[in-house]
Amino acid sequence: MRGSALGGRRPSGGPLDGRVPGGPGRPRSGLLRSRVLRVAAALGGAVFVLWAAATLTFFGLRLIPGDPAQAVLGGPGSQASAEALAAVRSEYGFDQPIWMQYLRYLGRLVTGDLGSSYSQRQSVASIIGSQIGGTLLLAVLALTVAWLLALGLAVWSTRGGRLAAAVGSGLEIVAAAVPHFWLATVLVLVFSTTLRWFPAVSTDGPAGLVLPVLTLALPLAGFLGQVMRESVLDALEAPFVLSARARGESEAGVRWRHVLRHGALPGIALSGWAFGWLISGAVVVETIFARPGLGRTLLNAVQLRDVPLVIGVVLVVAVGYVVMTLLTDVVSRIADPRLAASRPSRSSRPSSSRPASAEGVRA
Amino acid sequence: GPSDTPATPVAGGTLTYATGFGEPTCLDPHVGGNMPQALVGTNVLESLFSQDETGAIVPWLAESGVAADDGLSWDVTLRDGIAFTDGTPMDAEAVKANVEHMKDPETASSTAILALGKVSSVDVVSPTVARFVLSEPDSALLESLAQTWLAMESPAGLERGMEANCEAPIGTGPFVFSEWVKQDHVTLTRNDDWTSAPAGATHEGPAYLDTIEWRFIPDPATRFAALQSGEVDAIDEMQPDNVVAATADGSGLDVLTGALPGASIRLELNSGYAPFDDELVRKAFIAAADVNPGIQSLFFGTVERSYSVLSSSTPFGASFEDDYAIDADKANQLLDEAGWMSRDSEGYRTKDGERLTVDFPVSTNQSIPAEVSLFEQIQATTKAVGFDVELHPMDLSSWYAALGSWDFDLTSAIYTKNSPDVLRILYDSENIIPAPSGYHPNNAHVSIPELDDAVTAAGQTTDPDERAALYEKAQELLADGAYVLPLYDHLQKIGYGDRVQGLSLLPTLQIPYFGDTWVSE
Amino acid sequence: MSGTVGDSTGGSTGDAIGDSIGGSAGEELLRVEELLRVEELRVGFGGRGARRGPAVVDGVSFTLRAGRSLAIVGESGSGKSVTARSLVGLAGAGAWTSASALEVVGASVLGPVGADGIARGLSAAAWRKLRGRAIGLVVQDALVSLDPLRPIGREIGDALRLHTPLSAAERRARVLSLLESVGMPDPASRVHQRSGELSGGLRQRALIASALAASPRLLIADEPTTALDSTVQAQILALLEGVRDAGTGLLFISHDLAVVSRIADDVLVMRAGRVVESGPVAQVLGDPRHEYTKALLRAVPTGVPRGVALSARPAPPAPPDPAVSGAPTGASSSDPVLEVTGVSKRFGDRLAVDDVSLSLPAGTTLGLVGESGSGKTTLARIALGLAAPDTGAVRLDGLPWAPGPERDRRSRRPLVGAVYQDALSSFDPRMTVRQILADALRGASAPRPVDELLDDVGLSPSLAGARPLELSGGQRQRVSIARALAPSPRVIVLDEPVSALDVSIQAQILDLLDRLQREHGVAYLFISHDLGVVQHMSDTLAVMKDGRVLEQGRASAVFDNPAHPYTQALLAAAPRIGPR
Amino acid sequence: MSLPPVSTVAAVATAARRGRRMLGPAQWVAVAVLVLLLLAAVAPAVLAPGDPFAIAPVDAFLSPRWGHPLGTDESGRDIYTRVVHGAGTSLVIGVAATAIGISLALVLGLAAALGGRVVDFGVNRLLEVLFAFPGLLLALLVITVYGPGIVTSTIAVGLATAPGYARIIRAQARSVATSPYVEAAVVLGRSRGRILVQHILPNAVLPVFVLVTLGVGQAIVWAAALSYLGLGAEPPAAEWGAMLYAGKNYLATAWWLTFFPGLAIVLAAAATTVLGRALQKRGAR
Ligand SMILES: Nc1ncnc2c1ncn2[C@@H]1O[C@H](COP(=O)(O)OP(=O)(O)OP(=O)(O)O)[C@@H](O)[C@H]1O
Ligand SMILES: Nc1ncnc2c1ncn2[C@@H]1O[C@H](COP(=O)(O)OP(=O)(O)OP(=O)(O)O)[C@@H](O)[C@H]1O
Ligand SMILES: [Mg+2]
Ligand SMILES: [Mg+2]
Ligand code: NI
Repeated sequence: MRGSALGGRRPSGGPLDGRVPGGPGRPRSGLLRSRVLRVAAALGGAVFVLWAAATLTFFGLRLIPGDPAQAVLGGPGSQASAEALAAVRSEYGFDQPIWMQYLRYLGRLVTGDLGSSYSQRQSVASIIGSQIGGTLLLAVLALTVAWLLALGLAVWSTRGGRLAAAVGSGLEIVAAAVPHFWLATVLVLVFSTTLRWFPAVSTDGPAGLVLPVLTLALPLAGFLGQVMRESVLDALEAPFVLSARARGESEAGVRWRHVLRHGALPGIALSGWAFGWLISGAVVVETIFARPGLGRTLLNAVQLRDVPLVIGVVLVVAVGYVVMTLLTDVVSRIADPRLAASRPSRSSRPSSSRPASAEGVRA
Repeated sequence: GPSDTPATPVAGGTLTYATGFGEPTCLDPHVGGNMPQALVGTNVLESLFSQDETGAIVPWLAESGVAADDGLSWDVTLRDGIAFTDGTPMDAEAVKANVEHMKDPETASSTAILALGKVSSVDVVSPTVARFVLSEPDSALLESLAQTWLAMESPAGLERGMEANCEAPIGTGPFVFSEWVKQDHVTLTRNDDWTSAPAGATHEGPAYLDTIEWRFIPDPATRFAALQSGEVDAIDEMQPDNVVAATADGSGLDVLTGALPGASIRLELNSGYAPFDDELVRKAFIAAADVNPGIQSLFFGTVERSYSVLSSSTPFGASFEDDYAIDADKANQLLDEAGWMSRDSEGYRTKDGERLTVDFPVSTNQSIPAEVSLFEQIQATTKAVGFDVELHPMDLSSWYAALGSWDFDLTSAIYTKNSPDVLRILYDSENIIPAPSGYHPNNAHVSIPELDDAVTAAGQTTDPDERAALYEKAQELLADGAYVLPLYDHLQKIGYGDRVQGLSLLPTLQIPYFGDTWVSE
Repeated sequence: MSGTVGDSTGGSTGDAIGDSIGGSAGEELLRVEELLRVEELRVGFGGRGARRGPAVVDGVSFTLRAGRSLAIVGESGSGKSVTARSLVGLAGAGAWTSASALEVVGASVLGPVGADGIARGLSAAAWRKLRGRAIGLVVQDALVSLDPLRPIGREIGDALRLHTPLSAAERRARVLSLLESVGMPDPASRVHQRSGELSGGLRQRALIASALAASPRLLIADEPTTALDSTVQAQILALLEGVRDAGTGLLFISHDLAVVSRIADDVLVMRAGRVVESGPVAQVLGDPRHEYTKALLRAVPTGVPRGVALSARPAPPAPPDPAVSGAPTGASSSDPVLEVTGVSKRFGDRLAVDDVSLSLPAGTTLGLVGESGSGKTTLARIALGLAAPDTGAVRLDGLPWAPGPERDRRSRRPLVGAVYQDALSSFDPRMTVRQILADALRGASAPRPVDELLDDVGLSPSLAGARPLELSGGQRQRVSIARALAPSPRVIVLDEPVSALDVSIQAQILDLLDRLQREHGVAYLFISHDLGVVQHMSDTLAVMKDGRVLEQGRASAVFDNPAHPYTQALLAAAPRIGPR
Repeated sequence: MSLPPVSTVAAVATAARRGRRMLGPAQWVAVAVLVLLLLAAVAPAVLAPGDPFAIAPVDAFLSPRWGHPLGTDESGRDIYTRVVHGAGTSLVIGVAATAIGISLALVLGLAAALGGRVVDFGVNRLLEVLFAFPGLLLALLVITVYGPGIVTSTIAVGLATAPGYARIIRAQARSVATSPYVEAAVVLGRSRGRILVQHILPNAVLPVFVLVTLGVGQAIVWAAALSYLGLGAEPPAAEWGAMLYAGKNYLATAWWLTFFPGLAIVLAAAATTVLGRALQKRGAR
């Protein structure tokens, strides 16, 4: 009994029954209004996230023992005089109650002023400005490479054949289990120290980027690959693939024209998450490969108790995450009209093909 | 290694140097004052004096320094005709401006301000004579002035304000700061008008190198890999196994070694608090902490065990090998004697139900990995007699915080200073009292009036014999009281590839000196 | 050669293609040409050589000529789809195929035959030449058979790209004309839409257009109307008839005898992989020989009067003419047990239920029909007190029921039961049948043993330990009914209770419901989109469209004399078994 | 840092529905690895009778050989013994961190799913914020505030992974809460509390145990990352990440110091993942 028991002869509801909000028949003005509302809600949410991230960091860093004035005066172990400390305290307002400091900080933040770094005697904005490029380059390249690797492996290893499938999913699981710091050292040992193909110290030149990008991309590809493989397998079993084959489409055509897109969908949906993951990874990778970047800045700033710099980096990362999430949302909706169609409301209806949304869990 | 056949120096080329000391937050060593600043600054900013291999003071920007009979003032005569790279003359006015800059609380100097603690002002006697007026005699003044942290900077440059001066301080040296890409590199370019080579330089006149690219590679393995692959020409802070690899035949690399002046690498036992407030316990610990086999294996024979608190490159060091003999039976006996008689289920000694715990905060920033491994071995060997040494690796801020609040029993701290006066800084009871920031150099909590007197007197006299006697006395007191466990010299190890020629260490602080360096193709 | 196929789709065909397939036969010849010849087709899955898996299609033979339509009917799993897919070499992964003859448009597609007697099939490339070009296949799940990520224009154009030398611009033009020919409104804007943006009927049209794009001589349509509303179904059938009449051979697969009787010339009845009966449609459906065919026909509820068992035996011959009107059963005009008055419910800017009033007398069945999205389920949920109406009220047994807090309803919950289309998902997956029923019995006024309940719905007590997942669809629905029955309710709301079931299982369930009503005097609110089922089950009937009840009254009255034009159209569209 | 996101889990569930064989060779290997790990954790002395802390400076840096199958480290300690004895620490960290993360996530996720619109809104915003916060930073902050060590790094990893789990649990609980069988229970007249206890909690929470299995591997990896930054286990603990941290300096000369602990991490993480997925397949229909 295939089909009849579970799916039903007459599947109803879900994306299948042709009732598409925003489709023909829906008034345009309502559509526009809902779109405006959605954008407004997204922006409001983003602002909230930024505020909360800044607030959390601000108070979180206050929990750390140690005198912020000291961080200003040459950092740990400084032998700054009492006068110097007092001067700094009043200059930076450390002598005021914490909530006053918080409000002051927030006030400046609203005007776009991130303050100036305690340890680097430079405006936080300019430090971030000089560091962000490298990290973004790294993150974007790693994401792209991870994507291509994952998709390539998913598509290749689902060609049929148990061996390919086993190798494919095995590689993915192992890749996802590899700690990137270990991977980095192994890659350096093999490709830099032994083979001397790529430099151990990363530069923005193509050769210098290979190892750090691989370090970040391989584990990520493992995660993405696991999801993409399922999506590819789903697509391969989907009736539309049968339909395409019945049309005379070749195996390559099926993969290229149909399966690939479906495999890519969860990759798109996960890019926001992947971005956060990459930033965490950048902390380690930038240290090992001696690359300038936000990750290393963050690690140093935390260790030096450089509060403005930490908050600055956190904010930038949060903005990046928010932008990335909005972007993936938009791209996902463009790539997959089913997402736009599926109502976020409750649905007790069974549906035989659910879009790869990041929300739907059936365990 | 590099060929020993003397080659003719060639001008031009770039040398890439990768440091593991970290990136300065400000290139002006007056501000704060730490090793990273001194390293990158020495080839740009020059000092009034320098030192030779024996530690003797030799002139540099100054021709001479003469103390008044009462020791309360020093007349420093400057070399004529030297100018900063911005054209400002390097004269007595400049010296005065520099000292005032270092002593200004706004500058937030920590190293220079300590060194100038006894200097109350500088008088301009003539354009070439600056008079340092002191509040009390200071035999270490010229040594202090030889340090890069007290280097001379263009007064015009200082006036630009801290932010600008931090970016590119202006000196008289063979190179100038031309670019600083944060977290990546600092570029030094040649000063074609340079005339002030230090004593011991092999040539006069401009340096050979066009540029030095000064990079920051914190990870030691990466740093060495970069040296091996030729991405960089020279690195510092080499790991012991890398030193072995680099000195091996056919490696294409060589290593330049020098002992950093000041205190040796040592463990300080916090005698201010239990359990090390009991001399018996301190002695037991030192009798049990077997470090020699570890130093051998962890450092592959690249360092030697030291029995002196002072570095071998610092004059007046005294060795008391017998005080550090390993004897587990003696250690056990001492502990019994001290009342730590029972042992708990894990074999640690207890007294009144309390375990014999020794808190050991370790700065992952100051202690290299091999050192941390050595500490682990100390932990293991002292465990045999019942010590529970707890290692706490910490970042620099937390470590200073732990030290500042005396929240430790054992620690290892670096102190680099080109003078035996380091003994006063580290062990004078006055330095138990923390600075406003909480920093106190006397981590062992040593409070011995005799020792205080000895180091103070030694700091005031200029008679070498008298100084030697006083410093030996101080060191003997430290050894007898088991306040410190000296381990080995703090070595500066510069690895470099064979295209680098004429590299040397400036003896003052054992900092690589590039005035004579060239690269062959 | 003239565009035989092209005519059917109203566009201009690429003649070159037709030539290369059919040779240079004349039109007359072509009409009778044998497009398909299948002899002793056997297909199975898994295994190799001697240890190959059992055949799921076992000795099927038939031929199909141009301009004719052959229907394959049979219950779920009888091998209809596998047969169809084997004809294009797409039986499925791990499938083996053997046949004594398998010819498509005059050429054998068996390929080399191995030592084990199993045909290796054509090479992949050779198959690709046939697929889409000689045979168009409309695969079974029409609603998900177009790539949801690609515009339908591309999907349709693919067949042209693969099989014609047309340029991109020519392909675009051809796609438009194809869409127009399958009756797609406003093709120019539709080509850019993706399948998710189309209704089920439009998707099916697009899918048919893509199968017809390269002008194949043979079209296989696998259950092309199953998921569609009856009005839409009628349109699609008309479209397929047009295609056939234009000279294309049509292999039509369905489980619905009524649909088959309308479109097929010949019919093949399959059961468990074998053909049990075949012949001209009038003969097979009008005068079935095989017991299985008879049972199938008997199970069709359309026109079978209220109270007449569908699965009972011995069977009366299937009524050739469904003019018999349903006779009302007993327990007719008592007080309404469920009363819905002026109920409306809005979701966003869509009025799902619009001022509906219904009344369900005790012990009777109120049938609710309407096409997809007309608000049936929403109304059912309101009646069950699961959704609060925006306006209006529901009374149960004369007392207020909804709206109101759930707390107030709880004590009277045993009075109402519910049965859903998807029985499986209505069971907690962790519970066994016994646990489910025991739990349902807990609140009952007159508790009974679980076994008795099982017996009541015709299930063996041995199934009590099973989990719902391990049951068949019909068994699950019985458990669901047993659960609804457990607290001895006065009303059971049944939302499409048989839509997911095969016709013979459906017959058993309908008979069961009928019996239970007689024995327990329970009233049914019976929801279905299937007119035949509703007609068979209902005493009174309500017809819904766009949230409104257009017409309600005694079932027989509504069926005999539909007042509202929509009801008339609905009745007209419903296929019936009988001569075309 | 965070665990694989919701859709990985969702996708794995899809794989489950596909109904492949549950225990293939890969799964058996995973089971074998985990059994060994568990044995190593419970009774390390059975597998490695030596003392993981016994130093022998003369035997430092021995390459793998008879007597020291995985070589010795910089203090002459036997790496095999340390890897075996480290299994317990690493597993405890992994399990404890995951347990912390999931307990927190259960509270948040269930509150969001079942606690009405306002709570749901609040929790969702909170989760968004935590997601926008790099997980490693969260861990760094926790560690700088409370000092490095196994306990703090375990808590840090737990905290950093909680938002991810919370999302999954919320989605799971919501889908259960709105499922037809819960509706069927309402129709049967069951009270909210009873439905919660009888249907929602078991069905929403049971699959979470599979998540634990999937999460343990990642928690081990992230805890090791913290150790690698010098923020995790304190010496001389035989924790794998800390062993990597100590050994990384000798990479060029003594690869075995880093290779084997790293391999142990990869094996443990991969094995738990494989097993978690197998369990998930079984749990799903
Ligand atoms: N790819 C496959 N692998 C294994 N078995 C299959 C496969 N496809 C179909 N079957 C089996 O073959 C038998 C016939 O299936 P088929 O799909 O032809 O039935 P059907 O008559 O089309 O049923 P329905 O009316 O439900 O579509 C079923 O028992 C089914 O389980
Ligand atoms: N929870 C909901 N949120 C928003 N809209 C809904 C919801 N439930 C139903 N609708 C809309 O209300 C309308 C009526 O839906 P309903 O499910 O009652 O129809 P139906 O007649 O049962 O259809 P079908 O035959 O497909 O089951 C549809 O347009 C549907 O999209
Ligand atoms: Mg079928
Ligand atoms: Mg419905
Ligand atoms: Ni994370």
